Amino acid sequence: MKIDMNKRDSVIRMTGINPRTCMKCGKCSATCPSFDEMEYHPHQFISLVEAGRVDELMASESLYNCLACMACLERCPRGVEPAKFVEAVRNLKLREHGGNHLAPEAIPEMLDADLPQQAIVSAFRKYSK
Amino acid sequence: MQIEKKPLIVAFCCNWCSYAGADLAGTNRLNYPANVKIIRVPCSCRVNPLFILKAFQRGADGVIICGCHPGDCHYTTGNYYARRRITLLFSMLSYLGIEKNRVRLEWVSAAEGAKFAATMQSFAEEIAELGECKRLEDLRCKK
Amino acid sequence: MQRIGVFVCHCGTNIAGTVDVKTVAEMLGKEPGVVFSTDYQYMCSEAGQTLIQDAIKEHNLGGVVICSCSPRMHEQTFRKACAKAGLNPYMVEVANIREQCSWIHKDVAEGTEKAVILGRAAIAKVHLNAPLTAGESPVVKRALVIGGGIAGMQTALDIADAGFEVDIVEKNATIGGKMAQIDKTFPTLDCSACILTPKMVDCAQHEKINIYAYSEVEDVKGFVGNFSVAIRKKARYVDETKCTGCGICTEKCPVKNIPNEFNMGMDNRRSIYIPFAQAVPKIATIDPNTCNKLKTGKCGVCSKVCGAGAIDYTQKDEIIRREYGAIVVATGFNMIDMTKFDEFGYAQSKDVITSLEFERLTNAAGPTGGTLLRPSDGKHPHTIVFVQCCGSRSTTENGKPYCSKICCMYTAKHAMLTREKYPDTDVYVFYIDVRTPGKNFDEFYRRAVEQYGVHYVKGMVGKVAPRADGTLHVQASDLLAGEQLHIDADLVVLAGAIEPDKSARGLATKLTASMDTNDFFTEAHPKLRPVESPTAGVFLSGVCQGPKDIPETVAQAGAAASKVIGLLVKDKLTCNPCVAQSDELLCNGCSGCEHVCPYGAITYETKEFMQFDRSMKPRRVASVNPAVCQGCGACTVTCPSGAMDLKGFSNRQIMAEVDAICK
Amino acid sequence: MQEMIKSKLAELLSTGAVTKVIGWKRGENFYDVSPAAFESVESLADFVYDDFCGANLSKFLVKEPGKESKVAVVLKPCDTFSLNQLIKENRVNRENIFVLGVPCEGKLSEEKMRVMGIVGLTGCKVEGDKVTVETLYGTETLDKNDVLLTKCATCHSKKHVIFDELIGETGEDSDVDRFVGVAELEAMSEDERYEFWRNELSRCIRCNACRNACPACTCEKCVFDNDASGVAAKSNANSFEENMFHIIRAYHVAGRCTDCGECSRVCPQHIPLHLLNRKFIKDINTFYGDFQAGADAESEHPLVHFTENDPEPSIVKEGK
Amino acid sequence: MKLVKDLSALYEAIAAVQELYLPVENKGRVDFKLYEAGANVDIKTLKTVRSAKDFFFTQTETLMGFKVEGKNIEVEDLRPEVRPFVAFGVRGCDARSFEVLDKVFLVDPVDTVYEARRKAGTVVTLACGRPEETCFCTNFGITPEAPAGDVTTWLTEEGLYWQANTDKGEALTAAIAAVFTEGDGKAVEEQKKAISDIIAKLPLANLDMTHLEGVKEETFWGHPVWKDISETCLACGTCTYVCPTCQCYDVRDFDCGNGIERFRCWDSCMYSDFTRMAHGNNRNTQDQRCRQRYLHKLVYFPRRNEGMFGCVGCGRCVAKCPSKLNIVKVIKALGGK
Repeated sequence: MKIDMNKRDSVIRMTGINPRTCMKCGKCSATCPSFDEMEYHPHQFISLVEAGRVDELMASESLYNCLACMACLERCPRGVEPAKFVEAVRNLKLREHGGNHLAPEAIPEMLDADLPQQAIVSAFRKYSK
Repeated sequence: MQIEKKPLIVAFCCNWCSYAGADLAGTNRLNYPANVKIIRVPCSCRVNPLFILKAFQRGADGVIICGCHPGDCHYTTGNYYARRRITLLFSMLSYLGIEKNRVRLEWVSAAEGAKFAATMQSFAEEIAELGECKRLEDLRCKK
Repeated sequence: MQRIGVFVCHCGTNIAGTVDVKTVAEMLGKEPGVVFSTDYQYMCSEAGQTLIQDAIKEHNLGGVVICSCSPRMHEQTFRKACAKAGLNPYMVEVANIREQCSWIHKDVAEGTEKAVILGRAAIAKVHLNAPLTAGESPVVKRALVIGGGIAGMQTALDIADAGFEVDIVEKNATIGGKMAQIDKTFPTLDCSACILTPKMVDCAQHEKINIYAYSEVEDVKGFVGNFSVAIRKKARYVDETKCTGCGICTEKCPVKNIPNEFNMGMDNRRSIYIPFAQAVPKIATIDPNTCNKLKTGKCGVCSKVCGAGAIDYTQKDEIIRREYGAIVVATGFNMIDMTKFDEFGYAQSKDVITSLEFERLTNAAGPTGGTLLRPSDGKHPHTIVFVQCCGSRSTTENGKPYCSKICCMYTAKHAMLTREKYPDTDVYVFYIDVRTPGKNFDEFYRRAVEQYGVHYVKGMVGKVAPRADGTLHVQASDLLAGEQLHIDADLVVLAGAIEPDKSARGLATKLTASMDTNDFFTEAHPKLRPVESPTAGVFLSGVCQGPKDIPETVAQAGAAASKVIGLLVKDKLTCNPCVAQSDELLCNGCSGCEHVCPYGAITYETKEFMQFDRSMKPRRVASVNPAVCQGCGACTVTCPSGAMDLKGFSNRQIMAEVDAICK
Repeated sequence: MQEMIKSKLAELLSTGAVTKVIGWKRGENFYDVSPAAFESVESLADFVYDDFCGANLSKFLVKEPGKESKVAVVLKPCDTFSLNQLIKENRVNRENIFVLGVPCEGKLSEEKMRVMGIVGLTGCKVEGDKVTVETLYGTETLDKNDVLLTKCATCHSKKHVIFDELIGETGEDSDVDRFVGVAELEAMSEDERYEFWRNELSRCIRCNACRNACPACTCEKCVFDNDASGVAAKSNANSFEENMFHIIRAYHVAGRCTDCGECSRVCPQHIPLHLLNRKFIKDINTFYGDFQAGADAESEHPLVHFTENDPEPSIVKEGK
Repeated sequence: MKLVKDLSALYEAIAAVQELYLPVENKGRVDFKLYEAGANVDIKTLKTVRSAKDFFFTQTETLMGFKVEGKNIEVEDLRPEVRPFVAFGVRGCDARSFEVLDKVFLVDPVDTVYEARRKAGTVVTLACGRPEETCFCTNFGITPEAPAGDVTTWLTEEGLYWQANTDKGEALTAAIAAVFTEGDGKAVEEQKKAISDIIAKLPLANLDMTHLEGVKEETFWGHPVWKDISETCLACGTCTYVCPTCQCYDVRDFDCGNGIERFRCWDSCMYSDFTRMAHGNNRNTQDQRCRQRYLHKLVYFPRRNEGMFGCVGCGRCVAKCPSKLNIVKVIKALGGK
């Protein structure tokens, strides 16, 4: 069981949510359509992040079983938004692959009139460290 | 005894809501900057524009007035009058080119200790950003 | 210049922990006018007060500054102590170096510096203080209780038993409140009606209690001891003095399909109705929104069948104005609207019900005569799912951030009663935490689990979806098993959050009583004055102050009553001496102050003033009635010449504080 | 016109209807017109009503004993608003006042001529839109608009709101946008506004003419004169006191100022003080609904009134 | 005769040796300001709004301080340090006003602040090229075509003619010698003549003052003019504060929080609290105050100062009074009987 508080802090920074606001009611997992496919269930994402056990999550298939349907986010009574945590751990994983997936220099040639600016910004945010 | 000279903030708090809210912030140990100094008044409607100007003359860098939320005034209507008076005064100060962030009015109830602390924190930050109040200063008081 | 004594309190380590009290006492001792300065462990203690009193005598002090906790806490204590030593109590100022200094700062140097500044401000103010003498105002020996639920009734009975007149204002057609709708009470499982209805009758029959049912508070004027309240007695269209409550009209009325509020809309009543059999007062009421006669002028059946001739279609709302010495708020609660939580399917299926609806479904006087049947098809449910914390402990906009407190216990009660009566049902309770602090509470809950075999599952229900076959698909977490459960239920019962009655907000404004962000009334002090509102003369009883169960409510109701009695036994109240006063020589008669005074305390008269040429010139000048003025100061700022000033918070005093803080 | 007024006043004095008339009196030259009291028909010989009768006479009524004797006062349309306001505030006893309304086409300012560099003034003739000025150094012809008193250039009403008798016709509310000057300042940056007002207010010599001429400033004792008020001052020791005096003065008359413009007219330093008062008027109109002080003698002034939905002070920040 | 062709060179030269104050225009109004490069100097406008008395008798003057620390009070001398300065462009009337002020401030006990400023100041006067209808200085023996002063100057087509009258004037002249050329002075004579011609036409140039000679202090006390004037006098201080000879002041304390600053500031006898004392006020009504103001200038002051009037005829009050009340009307009213 590896504890990595840096990763924990990264996830918290990326989500902007304090995992301690979770009161462990399980409503997220109760509502999750992919519950049975997941090794770690939505409420466990929160608990493990809080405990600094992000590596376990990163290694788990659960990351990709989440459909990002946002039901957990919608239902959570405390505004913890588990889906954001899943997404944040996914990003951590992505960034771990080394290098930037999208370099700033690469952006100008991707620009065209039909591409929404917002898409580029969000892609850049997601794919570069 | 000399602590670094910080921007000085005078807070007029109504006795029934905001002063109690400040007390609650204290009870909950919610920190806010020490350069905020509170003056207790019975109601936000007791705050005379003269007091606000006087505070600036004496070297205050920001003045904040806190009262009960509209509708909750202990005296029924005091804060409604205060709202008009203070709105007009703030507008006039801005019209004279005084930075409009130097003054603020906030409604803080007796239950809003956290809001009180957060308000003071953010106001103190705003004033720190503006720095010393030069436009309403009286150098005689700064010696 | 006053001779001032400064007393710095350690408050144990509360102050001394972050403020160097010795330095504060030393620094303040150097201030002009300060002739004595010291510090002490606990200034508010007997020994501390004696210290102050001795110093007043020894040093002939004319003013006292106490650097301690908030003046809201101990200003009165210190004023009284100083008064005993012969000092006018209004020559005392408190510098708040605990709540607004030591408790919020960690750095000792910082805390000490601020404490010194706050002390200086208090010294500057005391220099300008003047001895004040309080006036007196008479007390009207009658109390008003707003709300006729168990809280209001208990308060009224207790006050009335002490010999004071009490009026109860209830907005519904009968008193009784929520408790009248409840079937059994936890943890003893005694019948709610059996213990409530005798109290209702007591209220009705008590010679000191007067019930204004179907009435609301219209406006409130005045102040402690002298409130003047306008009560709107809504038109019932039935003459109260004639109606015998026989109920014939309620059987003959042709408008039959009105959802019955008492049974949570699960059956119907007529347009003319008596809410329930034991209603007090037992008088019929016509619902003006549905009555044919009132809407179209055609019908009049009730009038024809009434043997007493009590029906009066021309009745109008009546405004009654009465004087009271004290007001008790007992406005109670409601369950929040569950339709906003679409995950629970409350709006989609009749078989998803609230706990209060469940109470009616199991009550002998309820729509099913006490047999538990599914509202949709009237069949016996075999699988029942109870969901707790529906909307409680939720920081989302639909929910409430607080714990509703009563749900754990009544859900255990529901589950237990169901299993007892219908052993063939499967009962699931989904909980986040089970909270059972209270006498015999946890035992009760454990009995439900251990003896009655209720399935308690830790986890939340995520989704309730009605199926085509009429069952409800419940999807939930079992956190301990790490599973997602799928249950086919026949009935789902939601333990919705409770919230203060909607009328409370408007009432708080009329009373100028403060509320918290959840619309619960704030108490004067959370620990020490839990049944008083910060507004003098306004008291709190029951759930209007915060969630409570019945025994707590009754206890608080009694406490509120004792506070009211304590007020009403006084013949006179000491007025606040910090009132406005007008300087006739400066007043120019513009009437601005008169317009802004919320109490009508300012009047004008024309007086003749001698001019410098010795001629007399008439001028209107303001004068303040000190018994009516409450000291808000609105007038002082309206007055451009400063003719109007506030004793105790004068312009000069506040400016002196500003000066001291800024120097 | 002047003769009609004079004969009416003579009638009032001779019949004993009034014992005193407050009007204007001719002095040394064409622009030398002083407010004056006339107590006999003979003294009315010096009475004048012409293009230089800018002074608002309503304030002089505050000094009147308010009983027994009756006083006639000659008021231009804008002056009647001031009188109404004074009646509302019980500073003048309506029953002892006879108001003679006189029409006004805008009054002239010799000070404006001087600022234009036209000095040595000896004579003046107004013909239509043109003003011909005789000076020691020649004759100049000017546009009347250029030498109108500031208050007249943005006149808000030519209607008499209170009078016992009119000489000539009363006019209508004007549709001139009197808030242009305020809006120009509002459009500036904070720094520009600060510089603007510093330049203006730094000239203040604290002569108190603005206050003493103002019909709304009728305090028995002004806070700035009252040593017990804590803010008394006799001079502007520095920029703070300049600001303080003018902010508080404008604030104290906010909601009561009828926009008569006397403050700017009497200022020896030509500080545009009306821009302070008008800012309050504009704000009150914007925030709390249109309000004209003195339009009647009954309605409550906006600062002793409120609605539950008044804007919050943060509107100042959200605005410019 | 010394002549300066380039005025800005003159200003620069003076400013290089001493502080230079001169009339500067601001939005159509002219007042004396410290010279700085690029200043909008206006020496054509005849009269500054404020008189030149500010040079020696400023509106507010800090005198001393009391520094309070704990229970100790320390007295501080806060009188300003006075540096040599040049007052340029002063008109004849204002120049005379200094003599009036000297009679008040330089007699025993000498006002040290005033004295220091008087010594430090070099007064450069300027002949009045275009006298105005409000001027009546000639009634007081003032010669606007050749005003007194340490230096007298004339602004002509050719340039500024410069004539030093005193040692101080000579010293200044020597210090800036480089800016001068020689002129024939004809233009000066022409200007003097032109000014005299205009003065002859001035409406107020020849007031009858004989009735004021040798009168007793109480002669005019019961005169009706006081009531007439006070009826519409606003009791503001405009006349006093624009007047070059009004020399009354109040000494006040300002509480700065840490101590007191004692300062003096102009006061006006028009104000209701003027000379108020513990027992009350000497003059309670506005007619008494008006009487004081005018009789002080016209009767009391001359009686004590060899007939020198306390008025120099600058005409500022004539132009500035909001109610158009002024000393000329009083002089005439008293003469008319």
